[in-house]
Amino acid sequence: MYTDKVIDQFQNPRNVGELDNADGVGEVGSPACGDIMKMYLKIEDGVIVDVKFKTFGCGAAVATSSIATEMIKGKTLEEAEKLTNSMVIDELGGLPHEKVHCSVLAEQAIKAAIKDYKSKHGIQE
Amino acid sequence: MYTDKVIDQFQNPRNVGELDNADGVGEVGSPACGDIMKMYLKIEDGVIVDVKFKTFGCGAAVATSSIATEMIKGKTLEEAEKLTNSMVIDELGGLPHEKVHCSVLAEQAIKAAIKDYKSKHGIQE
Amino acid sequence: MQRRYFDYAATTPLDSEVLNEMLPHMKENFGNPSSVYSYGRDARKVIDDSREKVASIIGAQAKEIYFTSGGTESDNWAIKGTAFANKDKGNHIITTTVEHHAVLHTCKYLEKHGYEVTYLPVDEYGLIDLDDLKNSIRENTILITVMFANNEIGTIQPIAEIGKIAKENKVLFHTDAVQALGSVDIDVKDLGVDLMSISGHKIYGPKGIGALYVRKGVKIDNLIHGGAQEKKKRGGTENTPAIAGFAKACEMAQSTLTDQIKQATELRDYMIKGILDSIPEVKLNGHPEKRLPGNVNVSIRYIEGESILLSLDLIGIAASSGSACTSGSLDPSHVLLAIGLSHEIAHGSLRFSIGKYTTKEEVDFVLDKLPGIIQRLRDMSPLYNA
Amino acid sequence: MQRRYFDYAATTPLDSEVLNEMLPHMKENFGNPSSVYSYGRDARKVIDDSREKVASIIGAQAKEIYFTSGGTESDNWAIKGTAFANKDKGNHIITTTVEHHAVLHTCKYLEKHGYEVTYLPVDEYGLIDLDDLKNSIRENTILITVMFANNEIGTIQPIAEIGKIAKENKVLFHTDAVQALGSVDIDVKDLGVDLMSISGHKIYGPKGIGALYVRKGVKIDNLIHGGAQEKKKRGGTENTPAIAGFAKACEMAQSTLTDQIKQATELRDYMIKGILDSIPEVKLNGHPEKRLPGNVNVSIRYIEGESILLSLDLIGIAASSGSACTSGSLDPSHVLLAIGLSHEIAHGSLRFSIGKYTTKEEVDFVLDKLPGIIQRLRDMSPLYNA
Ligand SMILES: Cc1ncc(COP(=O)(O)O)c(C=O)c1O
Ligand SMILES: Cc1ncc(COP(=O)(O)O)c(C=O)c1O
Ligand code: FES
Ligand code: FES
Repeated sequence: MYTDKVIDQFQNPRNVGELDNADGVGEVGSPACGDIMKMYLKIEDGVIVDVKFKTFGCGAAVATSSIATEMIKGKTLEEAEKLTNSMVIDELGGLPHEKVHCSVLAEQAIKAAIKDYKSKHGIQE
Repeated sequence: MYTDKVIDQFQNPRNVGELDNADGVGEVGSPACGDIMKMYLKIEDGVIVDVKFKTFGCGAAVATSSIATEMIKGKTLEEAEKLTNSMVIDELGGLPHEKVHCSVLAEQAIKAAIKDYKSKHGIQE
Repeated sequence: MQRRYFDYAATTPLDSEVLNEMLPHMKENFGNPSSVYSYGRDARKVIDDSREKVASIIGAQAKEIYFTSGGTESDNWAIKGTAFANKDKGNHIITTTVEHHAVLHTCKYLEKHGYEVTYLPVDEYGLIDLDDLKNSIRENTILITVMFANNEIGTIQPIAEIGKIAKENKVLFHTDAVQALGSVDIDVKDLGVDLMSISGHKIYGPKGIGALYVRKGVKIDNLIHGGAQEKKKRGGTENTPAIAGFAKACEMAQSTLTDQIKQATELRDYMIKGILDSIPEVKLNGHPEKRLPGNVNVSIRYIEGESILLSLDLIGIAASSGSACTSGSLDPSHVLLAIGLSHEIAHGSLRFSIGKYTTKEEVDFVLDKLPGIIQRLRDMSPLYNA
Repeated sequence: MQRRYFDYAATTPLDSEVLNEMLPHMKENFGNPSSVYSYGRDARKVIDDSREKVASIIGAQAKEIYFTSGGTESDNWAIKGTAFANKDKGNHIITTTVEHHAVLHTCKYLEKHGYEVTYLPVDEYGLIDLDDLKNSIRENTILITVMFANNEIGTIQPIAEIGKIAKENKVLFHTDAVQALGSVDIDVKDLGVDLMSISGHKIYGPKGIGALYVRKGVKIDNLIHGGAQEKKKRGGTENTPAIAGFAKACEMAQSTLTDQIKQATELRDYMIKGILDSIPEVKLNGHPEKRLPGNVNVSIRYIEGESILLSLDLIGIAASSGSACTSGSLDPSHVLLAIGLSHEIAHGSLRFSIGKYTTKEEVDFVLDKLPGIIQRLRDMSPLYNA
């Protein structure tokens, strides 16, 4: 059901944890729905220099969070904002149909964290 | 489903045929119902000295006709009239539940033949 | 005693390749396909692959195939499921007088629940009249259910034509193809069929498994509610071994279909000719050409079917009969009565069905023995010479 | 990788003795039991004997046992069959909120067809309240359907007491005993049960076979119409191999029942204690004593079930979860919600079910690995330490 890449990201997730001095934090989902993702971004000169995540959710939720952090690390905010869930799915080599919604969460969590950063820094969208 | 005795009576029926000069003939059943039995009796001094049958019907119908003829041959009319289908079934070592009605036919055919004899000879019942 | 089997239309022996396909799923690979762990995922894959295979041999898409416990369940589901789901559109169903009891008794049941059913008559060969069908369609007709091929007399109905009429009149069309599968080339799309019942044990597959083809878009209620199996349309833990076996059987049937048809047809025609030539006062039932390749059905005057079957059984030949005496009930086969046979003649009918293991030697054995058996029984019959 | 199976409540591996019982009927002895010839008669005898065996282990008479395609069909049949057949008496059904979907979805369906259903709530252990039940019975109540033992949390309902209440009120009583069979001593007469569903694949028997016990005299409509099989109450060519296998599995379950209960209960309590002792913030679901001998169900705070299952699967352990994430739907198990768990906690629940092949070593393996897995996932969770 899961690809080897999903399993690898689930078993050895990159960038798990929190950033104490995060510039932007995004949280999406709810425990009632069975999934919550929290993204922490450290941003310097419009570039994501560090990122961490925490996830309550299924294997796919963990794997998409993990790979999404890899995909945006070192990218500019503009680049990171363009990340879509289908890019994440492609990168993972596919997800079962009923797990596609978990990848949407990763996209949303990143967007929420960037928004948080922008609003804190008074940047207009 | 059938006992060995039923099979033997079916395979080697006793007294099959017709009696040209029968003293009593009984026919019961109808082809529409799937079974007809015809009994021919030769009667001397109130005793059944010869009996023949013809049957259109299932294996049980053939076997019950056959054994019934054996059971009444040499018997007085009074004895023959007492023959019941359960006696026939016992003699055959049993019949499947749904074949019990076939044995009733043998009993009825004999009774019909005796009745025919009596009416021809003006004997009151 | 050597046994010679001539009742492939009733059920078939399991092919040993099919059994080999099933065994691993009975033993190691037994997991529940609804589970996430590897045991379950293996089973899920087997079921997905099997669905593909079954779909492909009838020209359907995998997602249009729902596994059931057999032909009877499929028939019940197709009819009750569409009847209940389309109640708002109407309550009239059209079927025929020669359907299998799985269809007929379901229709009778629906009649008790406010549905109206038209039972189309058939001609002496067992064929319905297409004009009759057209004339029976009303405003409130929701379903036409006509069997593909008859299980007793083998007659094959004009399915493509019925499909066209159904489509023109926007009525759903179900066909019971339990007997046709593996004996006729079937393409549901070409035939214009909306729902189709098939079964495993008639094609050398396992018992207790079948499928219902439901064309995408057809509205149907569940018959068996439960878990999320079969896209929530049929509950119950999936019978993975049987599903795998059914798919294998379908695959095998399809890959040898042309040869099978040829071989069975030759043996069938040889057997029919042999019986008609050697026994007087015998009549073939069903259509001479539009019939299943393996079906031989004859009526033998003056004698009764069960006693013939019993005589055959005693020398190792297994056949079947339309006589009610085989089941102990009163009325002989409704199919034989529907084609116009009298009760008496219907009682004396025999079906030999030929399958892939049938040999010419076996047929010759029957042809050799049957006349003597018939004569012996006729000599006992009060109707013969009478 | 060695696989350790802890999902016996989902399905069980086929016992090899059961398979041996089935094989002859798949190969040589494949005949249709409705036929008169010897192939068929052999099959008929197997079915008759099997019916005796299944009946005897639940205290029923052979003629009260009807074979079906499994537990789901039995549940559907029991409920729809009695509901339709007793429509003149009323249209009210009583069930519980913790039933299997085979029962719940059937009840929901009947609600759409003019029936009224009361869903009795349960307490924190999953037990219904008998006074509640009594108070729910009305003039027009025709059926009470309460499961024997719950498939998720293992809780065993007071069946004999329910049977008494049903009888006093002249209401039919059906119980889904799919999980109870082989794990609890069952006597339908003592328990006052009118209808009972059982299934083969939960007791090391084949998939695709089950039975419905219908007490003599109970009025029930057919669910699957067709031929004269099963005394005309359930059509379809009999699945002789599966019937023979089911009977063998019943027999084996019965003959080792006391030992099995003892062995499973010991392992279960050892496992529950092991988990509760080694992992903080874990809670046992279901009743501490009135529970199936093989059922372990725990809720683990802060993390989600599917990710635990996946972690377990990667080291070869097969278990199950009440999390909706395992199926991709939104709501977690209705049973866990019914016993009062929050969505969040319900999502973090795990079921280990123990069977006759489970060893202490396997349990120790789980107890050894589980704490590390939980900790790793908790460390990733935004809810933990939060
Ligand atoms: C309590 C209960 N009822 C019914 C069923 C359905 O049984 P089956 O899978 O045989 O259809 C199950 C198992 O899935 C069950 O655990
Ligand atoms: C035409 C037809 N329909 C339906 C059935 C029922 O199929 P099953 O035995 O798989 O329930 C049969 C065979 O018995 C059949 O020949
Ligand atoms: S988090 Fe629930 S399905 Fe992925
Ligand atoms: S003659 Fe018809 S059942 Fe015996």
